[in-house]
Amino acid sequence: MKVLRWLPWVALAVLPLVLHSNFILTIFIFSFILGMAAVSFNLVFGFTGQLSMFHAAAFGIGAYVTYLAVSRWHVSFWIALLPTIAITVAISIVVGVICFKFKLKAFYFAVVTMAFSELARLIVLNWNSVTNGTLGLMVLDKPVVWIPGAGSLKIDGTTAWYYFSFIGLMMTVAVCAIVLRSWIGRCFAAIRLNEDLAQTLGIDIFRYKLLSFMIANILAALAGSVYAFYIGYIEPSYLSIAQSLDIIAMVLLGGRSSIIGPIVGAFVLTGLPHVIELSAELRVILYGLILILTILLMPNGIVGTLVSRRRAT
Amino acid sequence: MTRMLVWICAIAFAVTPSFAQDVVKIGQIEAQTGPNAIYGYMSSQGMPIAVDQINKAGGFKVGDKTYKLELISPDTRGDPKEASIQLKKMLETDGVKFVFGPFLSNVFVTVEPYAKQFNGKFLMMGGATRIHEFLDTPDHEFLMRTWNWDAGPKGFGNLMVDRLIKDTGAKKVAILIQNDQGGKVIADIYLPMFKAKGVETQLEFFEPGTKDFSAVLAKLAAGKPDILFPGYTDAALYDIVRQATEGNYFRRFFLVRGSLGPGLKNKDQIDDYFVYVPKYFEQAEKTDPKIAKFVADYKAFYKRDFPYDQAPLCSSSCYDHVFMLVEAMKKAGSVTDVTKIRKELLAMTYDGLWKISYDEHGEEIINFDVVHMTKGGKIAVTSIEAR
Amino acid sequence: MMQLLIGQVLNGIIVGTLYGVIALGVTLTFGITGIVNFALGEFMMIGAYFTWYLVDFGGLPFAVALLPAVAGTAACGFLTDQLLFRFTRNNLVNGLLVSIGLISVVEAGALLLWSATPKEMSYVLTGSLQLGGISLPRMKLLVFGLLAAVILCTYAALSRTWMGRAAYAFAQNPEAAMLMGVKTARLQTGVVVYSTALAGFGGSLYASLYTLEPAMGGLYILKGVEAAILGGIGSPLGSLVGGLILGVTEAVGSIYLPSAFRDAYGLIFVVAILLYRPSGLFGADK
Amino acid sequence: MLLEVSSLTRRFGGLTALSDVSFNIAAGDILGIFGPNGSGKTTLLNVISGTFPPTAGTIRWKGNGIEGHKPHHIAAAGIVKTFQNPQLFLDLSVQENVAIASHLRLKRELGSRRFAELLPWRGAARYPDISARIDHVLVLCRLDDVRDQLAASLSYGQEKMLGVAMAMMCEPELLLLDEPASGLGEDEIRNLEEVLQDLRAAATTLCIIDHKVDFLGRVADRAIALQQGIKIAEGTPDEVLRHPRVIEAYLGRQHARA
Repeated sequence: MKVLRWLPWVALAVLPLVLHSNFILTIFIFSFILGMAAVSFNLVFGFTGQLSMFHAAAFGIGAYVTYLAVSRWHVSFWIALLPTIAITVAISIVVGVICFKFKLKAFYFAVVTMAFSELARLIVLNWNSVTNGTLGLMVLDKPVVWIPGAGSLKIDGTTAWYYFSFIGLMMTVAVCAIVLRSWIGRCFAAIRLNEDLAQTLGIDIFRYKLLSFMIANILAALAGSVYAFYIGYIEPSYLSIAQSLDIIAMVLLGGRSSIIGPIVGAFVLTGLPHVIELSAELRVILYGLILILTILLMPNGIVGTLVSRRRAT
Repeated sequence: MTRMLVWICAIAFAVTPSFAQDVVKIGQIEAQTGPNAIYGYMSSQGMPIAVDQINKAGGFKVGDKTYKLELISPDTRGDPKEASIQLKKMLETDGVKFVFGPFLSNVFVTVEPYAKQFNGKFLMMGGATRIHEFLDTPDHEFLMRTWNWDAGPKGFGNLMVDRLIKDTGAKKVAILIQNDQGGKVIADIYLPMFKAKGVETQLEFFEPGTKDFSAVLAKLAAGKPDILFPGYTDAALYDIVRQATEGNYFRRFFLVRGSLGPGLKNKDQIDDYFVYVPKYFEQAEKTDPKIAKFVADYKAFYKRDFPYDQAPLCSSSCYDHVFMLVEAMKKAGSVTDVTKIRKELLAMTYDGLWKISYDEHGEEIINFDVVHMTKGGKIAVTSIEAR
Repeated sequence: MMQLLIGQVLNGIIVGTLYGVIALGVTLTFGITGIVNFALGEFMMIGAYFTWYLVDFGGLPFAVALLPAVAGTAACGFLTDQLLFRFTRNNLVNGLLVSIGLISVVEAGALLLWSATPKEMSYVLTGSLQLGGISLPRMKLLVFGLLAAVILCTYAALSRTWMGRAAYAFAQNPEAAMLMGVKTARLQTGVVVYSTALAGFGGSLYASLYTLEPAMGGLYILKGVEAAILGGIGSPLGSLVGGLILGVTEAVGSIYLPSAFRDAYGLIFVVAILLYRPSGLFGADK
Repeated sequence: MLLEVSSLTRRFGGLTALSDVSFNIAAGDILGIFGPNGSGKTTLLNVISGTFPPTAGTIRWKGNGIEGHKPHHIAAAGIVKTFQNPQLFLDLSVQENVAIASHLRLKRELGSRRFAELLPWRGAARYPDISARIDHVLVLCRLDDVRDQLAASLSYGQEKMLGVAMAMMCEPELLLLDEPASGLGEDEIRNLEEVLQDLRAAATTLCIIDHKVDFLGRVADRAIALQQGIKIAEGTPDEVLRHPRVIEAYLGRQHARA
């Protein structure tokens, strides 16, 4: 059983050694990075039960801040992640406190977070002196890692990025797993399942909602910075509502009840357009239908339907 | 590691031609759906017709071999991620050597660093405004821009602004333009241009997708400018022109993108309507048999009416360029030697629907029309020989 | 300057009704079926294209074309309700996601049918009224009148007729309403269809003002949702007022501030209101 | 005095759910609160447990005021309430329900040491004494044989007991029970009474509201009666039940119903 659980990871780890198609590996890379975003989003959505529409904003903010730090202060990618985290935390606290202090639930929470992410996008879009507005920013340098033996290596080229993003994904999953198996995870579950009861059991729902929102946004921001440095170009549409919706679609398709579910969703939705040879419009229609059918026919998503629905809390 | 990969690719490419028999693959990366699809959609209309015609005619002969064309045109939906995956597939899996598009600047800027690695191994012929700034820079010999440029002595924008000032004596121009890449770049080009010619300007941006412009139009009109310079997709232009005239904020317009359609629709409320048109099809169809044939072909091929107001967009990375490319291949005597083929493309002047040639930087120069519509829809077309 | 301001306030009000009618659809659907139908924008698009087609190709006069267009949209609404939304009752997230899936289906369908090139219907009513230097396009005034009338009638119907009260009762307390003999399923379907019809009607009138694109729905549903929340979910009058406020905020906002931020002004307003009154301006306090 | 409620008032818009209610609970007491439906019993519990703040009046817990505090603060302070119609984590098993309820105890016992759980190399945390406690509570509430069933699959009586069990996991000093006996069968009620006795044995103070007169009469040792938000009687259960206003306001209806 344990072996089976690790099998897919091992398979992914050795894939580039057997498969040399840049095209397919690229799909994997995007799936990994978007998977990071989706997994982190699922922390606040699937596990804490809060439908946040701020996720794309966190993703985009991460991308911008990291790049700006690198380009303006000439620090390394890794150092630049610190301001990224700091700023994401700050923003998450502002948005989160407003939403949760005023006890905005479900739909209202979704709309207000959407409003904030839209504001973030408009600011990024029009703050030309810093973000270069709609023209976006070209990210020309790549992160450098130090590998024992190989020395410092610039992450460039498909294989390098494959492993880089793969490790990033594993990190994200690990963080989520650790948080969820701890008492924090139990509090998240309590909030998701029954807020009133959670309160009477002495759980500070405000604090834990905020915590969940913050962790998710940080991870999303990191995913964003990886994405930016891979694709080499940042534009305001990173923060668009459409981006949030894509992430939500991934989570639902893959399954919101498990940590790895969203990854599966990310793979399907990223790979699908390139697997099926259809006219553009028909493909979009198919995409829509898949989304609809998943929700109607297997509300627990792919993974949720495969795995038995019980979850250890 | 990277270098190794590049080598692998290089070898792969060195190998492909030997067994790529009598088919030449050409690719096109355009947004065929999605909010920014208008340009991409139109330019993905002409290509299939051209390919179809060439193949129906039994292909084309280069050296002693006859080749047919195979068109690969995925839909980027304007999403850079999609586009970069699709381009990788084209260049590495399908071994495409001639890529038309993209038209969207954000897509181009995203794929540029990757495409650069294949410099000298393929040609990218796109209309994106931002391709301009990369032309003639190191490692960008693969780039050609299939749309003429506004600025510079030969730039159509320059010619048009001169014309505008000559005909109307405009002293102050209000610019109302879409807040996206194209819009930004246009603003960056024209603001200094007007300034240089001693014309005052007011500038306002609007979110793409805006439908009601009354507020911003009123705001601009309050500054008492002589003429409105709105941009740049017809989707917005129809609304802007209508609302500008109905609310009588503006009655004179100056367009360097977009079509005559909006003007004609409101012809009775308009005093002057200058528009840059790569070709004024309504008129050309009557005089030029080639155009008439194209319109007929289009209708036959798609079984739908010919989109006169959008048709000028077809000039970009489509119909003519396929024939032009084939010509260049014949001249070069090769379907794989992109450097040679590029040289031929730069050298030739192709006389199709448009009279197309490239300047030394690989940017297109086409003859174009300036249509000046006056009250009641009186139309004066001036064809401008770009060279 | 004063005149400019007044002109834009009026214009904002007119534009606002278009938000209002979508908001009304959102409010009703949410109140009765517990989901937010994000596809309402698409139904607006469908209505608009139907009207455009009937007028420009069917050769019908606009006034006549309205009816079949709205009916057609409502029919589509009924179809989607029976095929999809019936299964997502009272499940906010699923409903949301299904409607999002529906959006891409409908939008792509529209692209197949009508292509991405913008369509502009032949003008119904041109020219504009001049009052004190402020010129108001005739068509806009007409649209405003019609939409305001429809919204107010809906409000009246909801507060006067039995069906309306049943709907209200249901929105307040489903179980009780069911005990009172409200036919849940029928009521819910009815409301979903009616709200799509509203969207379709909005679309038809939209077609007489602006150009049509398959992607047009997205913008308006967002405004609609904002307006609905602003006015208070569940309140028909609120949705109208919310729409108006939104329209005016945007119009006036883009005079005095950069118009590139136009969409932000409404949003800020919404957030502010929500924090000040979580149930919206007209919403019932909980 | 453990809890001192003095002149507590709560209004909802127009209607006054509680007006000027005062009473005390001493440690170890079992206080019963009578009252017909809509007499403000549940409101009283909700105000004490912090679900919503009082309009006026004070609540002193061990001498310091807690009125208007957040529910989780009050729970942490040692006042826990159960719900009239049980609130559960429906799609978790009985055991998991109770496990979540161990939040407060965990916090109290480990404090900042909980953060050790976040160290990646630490395996999933185990707390023997807590799981022992869980077993104990499950046995106490007669739920040990259904511990692995989903909460959703329980009978109404079991749901109520699970509610109590979760409250007990918090180890409250004062446990507020909102109509624990309503909707229970005879043997279930007897079972409940035993549980309550065990609780008292564990020195837990109880405050029970119910309109099952006989039941309250058996378990409570002091009682107050509410009518339309006003305290109309206080004393031993018998005294209260014999109080003319109570009979008129309350028993009358009961007999009428029977």
